[in-house]
Amino acid sequence: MASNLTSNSAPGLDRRGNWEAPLPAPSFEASGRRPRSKTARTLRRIGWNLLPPLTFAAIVALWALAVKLFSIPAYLLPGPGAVFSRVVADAPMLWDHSLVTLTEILLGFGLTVVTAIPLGLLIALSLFAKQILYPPIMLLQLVPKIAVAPLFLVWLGFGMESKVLLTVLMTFFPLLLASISGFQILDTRLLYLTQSMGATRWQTFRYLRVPAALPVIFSGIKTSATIAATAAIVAEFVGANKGLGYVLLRGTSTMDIELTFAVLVVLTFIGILINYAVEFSEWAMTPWQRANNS
Amino acid sequence: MASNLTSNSAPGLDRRGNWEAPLPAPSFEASGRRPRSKTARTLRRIGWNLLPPLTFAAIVALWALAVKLFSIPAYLLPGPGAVFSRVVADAPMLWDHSLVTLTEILLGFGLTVVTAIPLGLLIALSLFAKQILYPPIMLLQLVPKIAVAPLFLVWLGFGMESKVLLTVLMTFFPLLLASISGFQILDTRLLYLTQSMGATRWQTFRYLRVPAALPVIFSGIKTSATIAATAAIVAEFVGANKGLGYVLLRGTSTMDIELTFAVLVVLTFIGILINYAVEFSEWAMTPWQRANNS
Amino acid sequence: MSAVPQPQAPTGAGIAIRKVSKTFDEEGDHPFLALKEVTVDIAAGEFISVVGASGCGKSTLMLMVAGLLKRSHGDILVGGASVTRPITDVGIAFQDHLLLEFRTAFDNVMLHSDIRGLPRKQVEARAKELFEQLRLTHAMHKYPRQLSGGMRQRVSLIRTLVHDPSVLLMDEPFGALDALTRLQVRMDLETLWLRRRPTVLFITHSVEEAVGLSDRVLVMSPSPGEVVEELRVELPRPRPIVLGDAPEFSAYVDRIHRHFERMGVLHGLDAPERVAP
Amino acid sequence: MSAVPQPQAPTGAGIAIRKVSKTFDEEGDHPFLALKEVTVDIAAGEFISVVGASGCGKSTLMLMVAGLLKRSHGDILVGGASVTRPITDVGIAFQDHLLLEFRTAFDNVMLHSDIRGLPRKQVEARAKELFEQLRLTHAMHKYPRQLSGGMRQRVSLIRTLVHDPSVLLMDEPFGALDALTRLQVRMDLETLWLRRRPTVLFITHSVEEAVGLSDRVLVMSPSPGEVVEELRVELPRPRPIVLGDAPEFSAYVDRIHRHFERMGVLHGLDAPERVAP
Amino acid sequence: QTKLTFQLNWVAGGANAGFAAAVGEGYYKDAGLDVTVLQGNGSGNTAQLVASGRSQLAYADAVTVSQLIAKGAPMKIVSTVYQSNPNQVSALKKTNIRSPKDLVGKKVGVPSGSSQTTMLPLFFKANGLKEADMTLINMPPTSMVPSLLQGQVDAILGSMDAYQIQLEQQGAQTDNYRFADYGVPTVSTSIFASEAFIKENPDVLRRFIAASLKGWSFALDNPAKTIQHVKAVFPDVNEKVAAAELAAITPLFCSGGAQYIGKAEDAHWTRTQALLSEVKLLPEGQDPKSYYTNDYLPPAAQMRACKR
Ligand SMILES: Nc1ncnc2c1ncn2[C@@H]1O[C@H](COP(=O)(O)OP(=O)(O)OP(=O)(O)O)[C@@H](O)[C@H]1O
Ligand SMILES: Nc1ncnc2c1ncn2[C@@H]1O[C@H](COP(=O)(O)OP(=O)(O)OP(=O)(O)O)[C@@H](O)[C@H]1O
Ligand SMILES: [Mg+2]
Ligand SMILES: [Mg+2]
Repeated sequence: MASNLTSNSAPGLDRRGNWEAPLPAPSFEASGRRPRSKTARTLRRIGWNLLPPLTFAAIVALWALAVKLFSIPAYLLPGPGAVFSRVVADAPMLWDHSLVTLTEILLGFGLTVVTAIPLGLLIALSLFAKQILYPPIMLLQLVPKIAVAPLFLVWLGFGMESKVLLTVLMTFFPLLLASISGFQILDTRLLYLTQSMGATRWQTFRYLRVPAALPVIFSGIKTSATIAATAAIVAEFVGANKGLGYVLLRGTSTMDIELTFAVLVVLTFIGILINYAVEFSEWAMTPWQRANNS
Repeated sequence: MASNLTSNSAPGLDRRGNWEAPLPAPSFEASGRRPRSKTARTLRRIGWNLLPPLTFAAIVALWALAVKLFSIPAYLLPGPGAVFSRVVADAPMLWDHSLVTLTEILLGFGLTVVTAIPLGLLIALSLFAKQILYPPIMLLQLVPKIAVAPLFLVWLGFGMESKVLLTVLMTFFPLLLASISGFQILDTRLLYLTQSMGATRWQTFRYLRVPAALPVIFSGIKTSATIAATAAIVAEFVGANKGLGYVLLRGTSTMDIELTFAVLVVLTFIGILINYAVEFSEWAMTPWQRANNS
Repeated sequence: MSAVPQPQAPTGAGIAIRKVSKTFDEEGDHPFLALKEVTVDIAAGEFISVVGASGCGKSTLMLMVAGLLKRSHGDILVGGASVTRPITDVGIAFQDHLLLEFRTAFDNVMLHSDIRGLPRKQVEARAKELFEQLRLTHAMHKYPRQLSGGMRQRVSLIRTLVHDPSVLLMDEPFGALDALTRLQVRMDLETLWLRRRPTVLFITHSVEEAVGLSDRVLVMSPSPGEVVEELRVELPRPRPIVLGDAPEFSAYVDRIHRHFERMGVLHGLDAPERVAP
Repeated sequence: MSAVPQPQAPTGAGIAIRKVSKTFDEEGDHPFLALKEVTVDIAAGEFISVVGASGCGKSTLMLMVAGLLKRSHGDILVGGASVTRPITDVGIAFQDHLLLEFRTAFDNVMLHSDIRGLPRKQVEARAKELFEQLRLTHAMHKYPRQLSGGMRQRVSLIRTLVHDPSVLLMDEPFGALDALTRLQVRMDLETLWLRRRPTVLFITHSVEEAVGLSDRVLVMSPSPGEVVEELRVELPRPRPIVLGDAPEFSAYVDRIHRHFERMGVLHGLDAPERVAP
Repeated sequence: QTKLTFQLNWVAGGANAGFAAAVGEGYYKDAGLDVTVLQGNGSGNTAQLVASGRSQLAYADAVTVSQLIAKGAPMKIVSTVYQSNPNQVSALKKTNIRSPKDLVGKKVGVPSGSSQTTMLPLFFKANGLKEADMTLINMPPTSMVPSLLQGQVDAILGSMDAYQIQLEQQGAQTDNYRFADYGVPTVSTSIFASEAFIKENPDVLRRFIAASLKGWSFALDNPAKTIQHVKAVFPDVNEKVAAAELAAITPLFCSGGAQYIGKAEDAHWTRTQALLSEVKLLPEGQDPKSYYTNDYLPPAAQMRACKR
């Protein structure tokens, strides 16, 4: 959905700036290479950016069609119309609970970002740190969070803290691993540069390691961001009286399947928003990836 | 735990092969640089590789101590002794269920590997594919799998297929994103090489794109692999008569907390095994990362 | 390699470059004209050199001939056929060496065998011969980052030559080599060219090298690159390794240098001590 | 830059290299001796060049002087203090340019200001001056991959010089430049050196360049590198840009060339045509 | 022999032991049925399985099944085993809660999101309490028992067949206030089938119900033997827990004014509809008759009557 931010080139043209060997390239001949007019380019760009919303619309249409065609009963899968009108009907309630969930997501995910990236650096840099820190972190990742969440809540209480912490636990590892590998792809000779300028560790981190690792780190951030929404929901499943997870649970436990789907729609919407935000940050923070190549 | 495979250098020495500016480097002076004897080196290496198991032992010891010291009641957290003897006592039963879960994990994770990596390539290469494919995949990732798993099972049945599919759904996205970013970090000029040799798409993929992307892809594989275990468990939560998830559920629903923890121990063990296998594959498949730098 | 062979019938394909221009970022906000209406005809089996100021578009031209970069205008024909995709019966020495960091020096060369499906044994034998000739046998199984700059360039050279291509495109292939190795490799290249007569497009910063090696030297203007002179070098083959002070040779070199000087004025020349005695 | 300045009192620090050896992969299974007991004393403000075959260890030596690579044996002192960490009052031109691909050419140069905390305005002014001097003003805001090989090298040069360091370590800084630019930059470097008298360690493959620029030329043997000759060049300063055929100059060059020839025999010389007329 | 699969509401144990008894005692075989009993994962799941046509015959909470029926799922409850829900409020003896009134000012743990929690207001109303009188704390079902034991809450909304047993296993002394006894008896766990199955196999269904009820009857009389049957059919079962569960649910079979084991009276259904539509668990105005049919029960003579 959000990917249109990263794609200012024309459709059909891939970002390699050159072409794979066995591809016929009809527009290659000089004759076909007249630069297009500005309006034509603008139109193309608009059409291009409409693709993801159109895909989305197509999915919704397919859903509606399937429900109609196979006459799927509403208690198994309500049609999009019913679900959307439920969203509208319950909008104020959903809004309130969304705010709670969103807060948990943002806090938890924020905490993950500020802890996983530095820790990734530490583990990428020091084999010693890796030997010591990696095993317990992996253990933490391996234990199914949903299985231990209840115990967890008994120990730590039922407030927002526990939800945030669960979110952190579930989103931490993907970002950590991406950070480690992001920091490791650095051409270590580039460190010569900062070292001979007398850079502090922080400066090396800020001016060299982070920008060099950004493309990979962002893949981890995207993974974690999408997991974050699920994580907050799961945390709310195990004990809450607020938040979308709570509403979802209420929906399933009272067989109110429209409500369940309404929550899923809201959640998806939140997820798309977050993804949009992440893609925009990536776009804004990696200007060098935008510079055209061909 | 498994990380010792990748670390044949000495402890304390980081892999950069040079040092950060503000670090005092006492062993730097020529006087201190006499090469060590072969036995000394071997001893160091062994000690080094023992670090992760020692960390693990330390965690277990801490657990035992905490239970003793704060006299935590067994219904909250049984001591490691009780849990391990339960594992031993129920070993045949746990073994049978483990096999089921392991099969689900391997099938699901295997399917993820063979689908996510090529799809990652496709999306990395073609902006058009990205605009079309990325939104629906992201939607799939955003929907909390645990929330829809019941519906999912109702539609697809209770067989192994549904568990495998759920595992794929939960592990797919992290690997996909890692693959995309792995394929994108390729210095596109390297394509000149394969193109001018008349490489087919498959050859370019095999000889250039995959090895260049491997370090990043492996971070995705590790993330997915650890998620796979959780995913299979969750799938079994929702509907199964076999597998560790089923045993876990039985444990929690009858407050048999020792059984719960026994399952968690077995799960952790499986996770460590999988992680070991992945780290070994990485070690074996990226020999160039082993070549010493300094 | 023992006796220097006598010139053979050409095996290469002719290259025709017709009014070729290149604009980078053509559809973007900052289009940049790098090359302007370049026209050159290279006969089959000819050895042609290109010299010109840094950034004038030499590498760009070479990549377009190779079919690796799209041209904005004009046409390029190799062996009579318009280039619409990367040409493959070619050996290319890229300016940045482009070694695969995940393959050893030897395996970088063997990429040809992997991709072109050439018989492994044969390529291996030829590769080993070249490694020896370039004094790299001891470094055959090192990874690129364990090699020195010059060693990397030599590995790249071996990869360019190992499959005996009929067209050679070389972008400053000797730039990182020391004086002696440079002479050696230059001689080896001439020998090879005389034996097999591939068509060679050779980019260099050394005017001496250009004149010493080629049938024709193209001089390009600074950016946007245009061909401002084509100089036919009528020296007999095989040529001595150090042409040094041979008067005909110096005449060619001087002529090209004058072109350079005309195109860019050296600043700081106001101090009288700066002028050669 | 107008009149060529007269030699100044040195501002640089002396460099003492004492029996320095380097073994790569020292504790591994394939230790490789790259440098063997190199001893050199470089006076403060001296301009010293290093020439030697490709792979003989020149870059390795430079990195050890910079404190960027650990030495295996021996000691290195810069300004009297043993090097135990990277030295910082230094400008280094790395052989591979080492531009940060995520910064524009200009921002690559401005890294000094970001890291050293130098006043931004001042660095900016000096940077712009250098960009102009090296004819790169139009490319200031391009990213490295949009630059040609020679342009990248010039950006790296600007980064080396922009903060007026008292020690300059330069690893083939002109390797990718065309003949004219090369002369120009060489002249600019001499002018700068005469003005500020930094200590310079200059690695090059061009014997002419080494002799033309330096007070002393070190000749290294092929791998493992040892210093086989130290040649003091007693030509007056400032030196003419093209020393060309000046007899004293040629004598120095020939002497070094003879060293090279003694160390590595050119093969393929059996053909009589190969010998210069 | 007619092949049949029967989908349980939950993992096997004391709460559904009667069916294992019917298998073990050969009642199904005698009725010409070859029954495979499948474990389940919650009433919601089981109800949806039948609604979607994946299962034909199953065992689940009547309220859950009715909710789907009210939404149009083609199925019917054919025999009710638990005449009342097993919900209760449990408190440790030492906290001195002697009647529901004593809950005022206390902290009560409730399982988050579950339908039990939704029914709590009915319990309050029936006992003259208001939600505001106490602090309700939502928590995950698995945290409820430890929280009570740890004293983090003073009482929990529990159930006779799960939490109470777990509490007893930890040696806790509890006071329990059952919904069944304190004004909120609602129809509970029942056998139900899809309408297609009912229409096509009325005779099979009759035989199945009769044999199953015989199994339950046997379970009431021979709990120890029954648990052995359970263990034989489902080897994973913990016998001690299962025995405790079976003992715990015994009072439910004849509560709610039932006259026969396996049959909920029409009045009971009407009361249930009235109560649950108040808290929107069932839609208002729905005819309770649409949820169930008693047409496939054995003749009264063959049913085990409740002792009054
Ligand atoms: N990918 C690109 N995007 C934008 N501009 C580019 C790109 N590649 C090259 N250029 C520009 O095109 C011009 C010519 O570049 P080219 O590499 O052909 O020069 P060159 O003659 O090979 O120079 P050198 O001798 O320094 O290697 C330069 O000004 C450069 O900045
Ligand atoms: N990181 C490394 N690991 C192992 N060997 C290395 C490493 N770096 C350099 N070497 C080896 O050390 C030797 C000297 O390398 P160095 O780069 O110093 O040569 P050089 O004199 O700069 O050559 P050139 O003129 O080609 O740049 C070479 O044989 C090279 O293979
Ligand atoms: Mg170039
Ligand atoms: Mg070097």
